Amino acid sequence: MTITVKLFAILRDKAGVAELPLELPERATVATAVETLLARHPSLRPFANRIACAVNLSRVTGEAELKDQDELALLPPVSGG
Amino acid sequence: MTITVKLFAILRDKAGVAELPLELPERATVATAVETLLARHPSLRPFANRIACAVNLSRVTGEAELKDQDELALLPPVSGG
Amino acid sequence: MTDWLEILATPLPVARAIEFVSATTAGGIAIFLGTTRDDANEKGQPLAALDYEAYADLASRQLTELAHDARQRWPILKLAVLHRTGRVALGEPSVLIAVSTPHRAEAFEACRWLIDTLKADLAVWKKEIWSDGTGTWVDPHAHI
Amino acid sequence: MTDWLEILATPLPVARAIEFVSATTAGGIAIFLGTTRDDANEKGQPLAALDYEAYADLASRQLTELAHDARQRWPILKLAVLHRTGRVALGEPSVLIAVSTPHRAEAFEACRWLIDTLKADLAVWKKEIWSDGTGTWVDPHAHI
Repeated sequence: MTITVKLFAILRDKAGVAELPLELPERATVATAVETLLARHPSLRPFANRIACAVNLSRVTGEAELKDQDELALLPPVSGG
Repeated sequence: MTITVKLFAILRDKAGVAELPLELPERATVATAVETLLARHPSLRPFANRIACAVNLSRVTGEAELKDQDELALLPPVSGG
Repeated sequence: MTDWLEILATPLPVARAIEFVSATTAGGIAIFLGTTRDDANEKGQPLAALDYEAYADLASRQLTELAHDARQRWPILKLAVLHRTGRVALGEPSVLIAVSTPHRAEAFEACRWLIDTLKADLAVWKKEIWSDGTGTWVDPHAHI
Repeated sequence: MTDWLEILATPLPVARAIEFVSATTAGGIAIFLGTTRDDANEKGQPLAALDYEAYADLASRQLTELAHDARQRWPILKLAVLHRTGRVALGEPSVLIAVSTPHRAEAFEACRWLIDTLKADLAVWKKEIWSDGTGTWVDPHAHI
């Protein structure tokens, strides 16, 4: 299956890309998706333990299962306001 | 000596006057001035125990002594804002 | 001038007050507007407006003391405290507090303290004007 | 519409937001503006501006939840929560909260809770732009 990964702020700058497709085995978890992404973009690894994830605009934990066409957003710690 | 008394809000409405001269014996206190005024304007008496006083723009208690030309303001409980 | 303190008889210049307290050293601006709330008297008559009267000389001196005391307690950058007199329509502001500080917690605390202290002390009186044109002076403590 | 919730790329319409939350049922309006505070980096370069980036779809949904939660806790009459994106000059507001309630304590509490919760949760990121044009993403917790 294929999901879309969105990267924001420092994660986008470090990876050099804002959005990319990611091929994953069926029923892969968010944790698997993140690990696959980190392997491809090692520059993101220093941030690994502080990245929050949202799938289709809902916050999820690493155990959440993904499905085809999902939008997975990787969010660094927020700093708005 | 003569002082000027200023009345505000409900006190002015009840007395029907905003400002009046008051003749007092030398070194009369604020309490004496207020009592003299209440005798002349009995409509103010129901408010007597809740009137605050200021002389020349400073809050004072009843024991404060007055001097000629002082401006004594009688203030009902404030309700601004 | 770092404080704008005024008793004024015209509609409160809200936008100008906010501009006044803005500063590049500020991280936050807290603003409070006290507005005239709709009401009805015991005869069921709706409130038409509020009339505010001030002992302007005393109130101006009190605002100066209030600003001084607030500056002793919080790192205030700029401050505006404005109170209106005369007739104020429903929903319109009669008092404005605007405070800028380096961090937001201080702005909230100072703003809250200023309006609470102002309401307890400032030589200003409010008369409720009902739809039939009669008026009632507001007694903050009890009914005489 | 009783809530005005928006992520927008233009200067915050402060006056319109205050007008929006005004109501004849309101006794008080509390407003908070988060502004860009002057700063310098470790090289001594002054801050030139802040760049704000939002995950707009998520942030919009979060603002809706935030407004809903605030309304569960306080008797809010009208509410505006606006966050700007893009470049914000020093001293200018990047976020605005405006809340009207029947009594002032509620307005202060709701306003404070809204900005605190927003700052902890909203999908918005801030980059400091220094005078030499370089930028640093703000890390709210630590330095990597």
